[in-house]
Amino acid sequence: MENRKVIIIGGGPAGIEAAYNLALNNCSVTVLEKEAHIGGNINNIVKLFPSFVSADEIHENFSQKSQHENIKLYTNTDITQLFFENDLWHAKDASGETYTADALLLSTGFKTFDARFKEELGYGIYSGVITSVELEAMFKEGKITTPEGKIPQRIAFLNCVGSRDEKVGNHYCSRVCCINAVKQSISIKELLPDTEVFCFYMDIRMAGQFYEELYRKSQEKHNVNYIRGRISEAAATIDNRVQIKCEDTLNQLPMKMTVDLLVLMVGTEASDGTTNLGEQVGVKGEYGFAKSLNLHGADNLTIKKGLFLAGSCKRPLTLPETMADSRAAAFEILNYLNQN
Amino acid sequence: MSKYIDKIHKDVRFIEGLKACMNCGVCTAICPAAEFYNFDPRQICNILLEKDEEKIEELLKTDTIWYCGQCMSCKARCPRGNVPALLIAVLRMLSQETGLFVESEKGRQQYAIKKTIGENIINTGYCVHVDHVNPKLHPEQGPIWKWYTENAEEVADRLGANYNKVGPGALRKIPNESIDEIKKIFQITGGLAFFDKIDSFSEDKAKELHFNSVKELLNDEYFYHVFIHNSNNHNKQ
Amino acid sequence: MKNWGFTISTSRTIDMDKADLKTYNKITEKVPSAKRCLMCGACSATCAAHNHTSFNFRKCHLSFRRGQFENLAEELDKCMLCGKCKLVCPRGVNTRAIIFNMRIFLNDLNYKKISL
Amino acid sequence: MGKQYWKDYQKQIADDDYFYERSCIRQTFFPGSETAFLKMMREVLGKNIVDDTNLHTCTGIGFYSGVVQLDTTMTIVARLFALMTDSGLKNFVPSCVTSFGLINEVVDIWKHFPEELDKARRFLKEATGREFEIPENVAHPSDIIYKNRKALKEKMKYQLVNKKTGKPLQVVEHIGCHYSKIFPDHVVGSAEFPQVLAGMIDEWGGKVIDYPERRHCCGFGFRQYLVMANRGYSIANSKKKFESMQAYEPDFIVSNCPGCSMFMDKWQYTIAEMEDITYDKNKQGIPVLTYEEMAGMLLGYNPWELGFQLHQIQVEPLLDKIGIAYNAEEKYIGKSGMMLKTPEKPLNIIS
Repeated sequence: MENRKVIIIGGGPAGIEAAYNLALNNCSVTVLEKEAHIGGNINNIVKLFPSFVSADEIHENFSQKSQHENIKLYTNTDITQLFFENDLWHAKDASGETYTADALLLSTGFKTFDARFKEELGYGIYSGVITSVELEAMFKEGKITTPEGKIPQRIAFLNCVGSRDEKVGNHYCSRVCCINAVKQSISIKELLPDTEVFCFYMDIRMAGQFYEELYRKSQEKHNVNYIRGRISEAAATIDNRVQIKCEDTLNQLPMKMTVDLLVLMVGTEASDGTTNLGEQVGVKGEYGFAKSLNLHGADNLTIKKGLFLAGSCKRPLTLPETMADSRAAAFEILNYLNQN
Repeated sequence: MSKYIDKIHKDVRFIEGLKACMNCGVCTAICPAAEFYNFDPRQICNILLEKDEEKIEELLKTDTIWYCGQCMSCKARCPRGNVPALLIAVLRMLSQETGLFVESEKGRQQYAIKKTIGENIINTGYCVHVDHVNPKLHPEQGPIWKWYTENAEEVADRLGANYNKVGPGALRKIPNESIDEIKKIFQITGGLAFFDKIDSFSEDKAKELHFNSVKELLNDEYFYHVFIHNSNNHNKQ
Repeated sequence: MKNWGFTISTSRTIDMDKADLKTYNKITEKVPSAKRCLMCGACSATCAAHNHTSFNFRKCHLSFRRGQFENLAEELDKCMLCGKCKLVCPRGVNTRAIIFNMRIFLNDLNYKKISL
Repeated sequence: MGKQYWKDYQKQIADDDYFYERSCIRQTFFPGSETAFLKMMREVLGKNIVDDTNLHTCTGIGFYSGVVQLDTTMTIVARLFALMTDSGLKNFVPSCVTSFGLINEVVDIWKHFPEELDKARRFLKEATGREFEIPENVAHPSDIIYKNRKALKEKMKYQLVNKKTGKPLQVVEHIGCHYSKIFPDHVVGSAEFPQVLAGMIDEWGGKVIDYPERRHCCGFGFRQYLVMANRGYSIANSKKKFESMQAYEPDFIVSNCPGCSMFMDKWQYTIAEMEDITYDKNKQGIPVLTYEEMAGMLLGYNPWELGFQLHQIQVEPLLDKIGIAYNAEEKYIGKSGMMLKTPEKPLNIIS
């Protein structure tokens, strides 16, 4: 295993999938995870779209992979500094500990948009306005309630919060929110069949296998209402419900309604780790995501020798895309190690 | 040859006000005009993006561009940084320059605004002054307003004003030299010629509609017509 | 009565708290495929009546969904029931049946109004 | 209220030496407010503020109703700046919210399109021979009061507290679209939650009501109010706000913009007379104050010198609530001391 040492920053799906594939190929892999547990954003999810497979199952699978004998996992390890010296990559954590390897994979992933920046939507101000992440936490508890602890009669989802929005500096589409809203609205209807669910959108982007089918099912089987219009403003009513306004664009008329919960489908942004480390090593691209050498052909490589990228640190990706990308990254790393 | 598009595209307010629109409707959602008029600022953006001369001409002739209240609520919200209200301002100017404003009920009202606000500015240096808000034309101002206009100097000066007198203070008479400079500015920048355009197109329209249009406001039938007439046909699609 | 020269304008906003959203269920009970309509407008694009009149099936369907029944019967009268819309619908919605059922409901509504 | 990101950002407001630009609407409908502001600035805060004889309109109302062209308006604004420059001042203080919006808009256009600035300079020179500097700082009077809210509080005789119950008064604040919506970075607070009035209310003992239509326009709409046939739009928008705030039982409304203050006062009267609807329990209407009137009232200025007698919705019930003494008999006295004939009473609203 001489000269086959790899450091992976980030123990989410991208990091673990790459680590496992490198380990299978006789590399000595060090995974550095800043949190106490591996799994990254998977930890915040109950069921996965479009299959409704339990996220726990996926997590368990990652857990097993991470236990491969060629993988050394360090949790609670926050890497603050990266540098390339004597043909080796060095990663230094907050306590000063340094890890060294022949190649380095950045799989630092994404974070969700901080909805407080969209003040007109009242997140952090009105308790009836929540994010899709908080709704997922309610699914974990198995109980969907209003801030007063009541069963919500009416729930609205709003897509593109923090995505496709010049005002917050994110022009791009986060790609996963549309299908996530479909998934979450079905989950609500399964728990609370009498609750009315409205989903506000500009475009429904069902660009994945079985996505369109799921969208159709949400309409036919679960009576989810889709309204084409972006919510412009949310405000609390005197009984602490949420008044929302939009244009019913297909009807060309303004629309308002009061709901018990407004769920903001928060978009994905580069995680702080992605932005900070990307900047340090000169691969920070647009919106703080890490920039690969060439989208068409060298998407796991960077301008830096021995530095590789995998997963949603590059751009918003779904879980299957992330995992496929990680396997591709592992392959690129093996090529690199073999050549050097 | 482009009749309207080149002119529109040269206006700084157009350059600032329209990038590309994704039809999300956040502008219409909170537009005070969209709620009470058959008005959809989102579609104004679409028509301008289409660059269709005929559609633009149609727009310049209709009530649509006169519904906006210029509150700029749309500016604060657009996720693409567009400002439908600025586009409306550009279209309104073009509609008046080309005389198409007299083709619509709401457009014809520009004559009344020019006769009141427009002339107030060049003659007195105020857009609005106590003496301009005639209770007959403003019944909604109520009995206290009427009382105030009847006792304007006594009431206003008790509040520290300098009602129609020289020297600083609220409601003072603006010095002639300042009025002359204002007029000169209007003349040089084309403001007076613009007023003349509004007048002359309106006078032609008044003739066509058989109204007498005279210089004295209170005897001007056409003024009253455009000021009061409402077909009540403005909130249906 | 004082002459103010104007009256207070009435709102055009669809108020979903007050709108009749239940009646649409009567359509979906009869025509379950209505639920999967995408509002893509293929029906209106191909519609002969739409090309010559203000008739817009997609919009009529949406108005009904939102409980806006005013003037809807007159609009629906413009449909010639040729069924071309049904042929082009990418989701196989039985558009023709939706029109039939909307008409039946609206006739009932008119009948009730007259008999009151 | 939750965490607010605007707190990291604070608007620059000049400290002293202001050039005051009077507002057509404010001096017409609330002349006492402008007087009170200058008095507070000079007598309470000891600031230098110039009230120039040669001031004139910014053309804002004509501009936004489409009868004045951009070139003309920019040159008129340039003349106002020339007056400021001649006074040796750099801090411009427009009393009107529409002026505030317009001035910022013109300066912004000049920043993005320098050829427009050159044109304005050329036009002004040609028309008047004058030259000008762009102000270093543009602040609305409410910004300055906000900045000095603590210093003013020290001199205040009253607080926004119900004397009988000891509880804070419930206050509706209305910001004025052209203050916050055109350039959110020129706002104290954010476009969505401007703090300029809320900060005064909080500091002076009151409680701000956050009602659903708080951010909605009053409905002035320039040409929509100016032409009689269009006033249904204006009143309908104000009505929408009243209906939304009613359940919160506001003690009074305070507005940043003189137009909004006037409309919200007058429309309550009109709605009462048209439909016999009032939005308070006592059929008296909800008093509407300008922020200068609110500050002046708490400083103990004579209500009849602030101009409360010009309000269609009577302010006395509010004065009584706070416990402010006033002489009812002096309400309708003129400058000369003469007792004026009292105004007529409306039918459906107690006055």
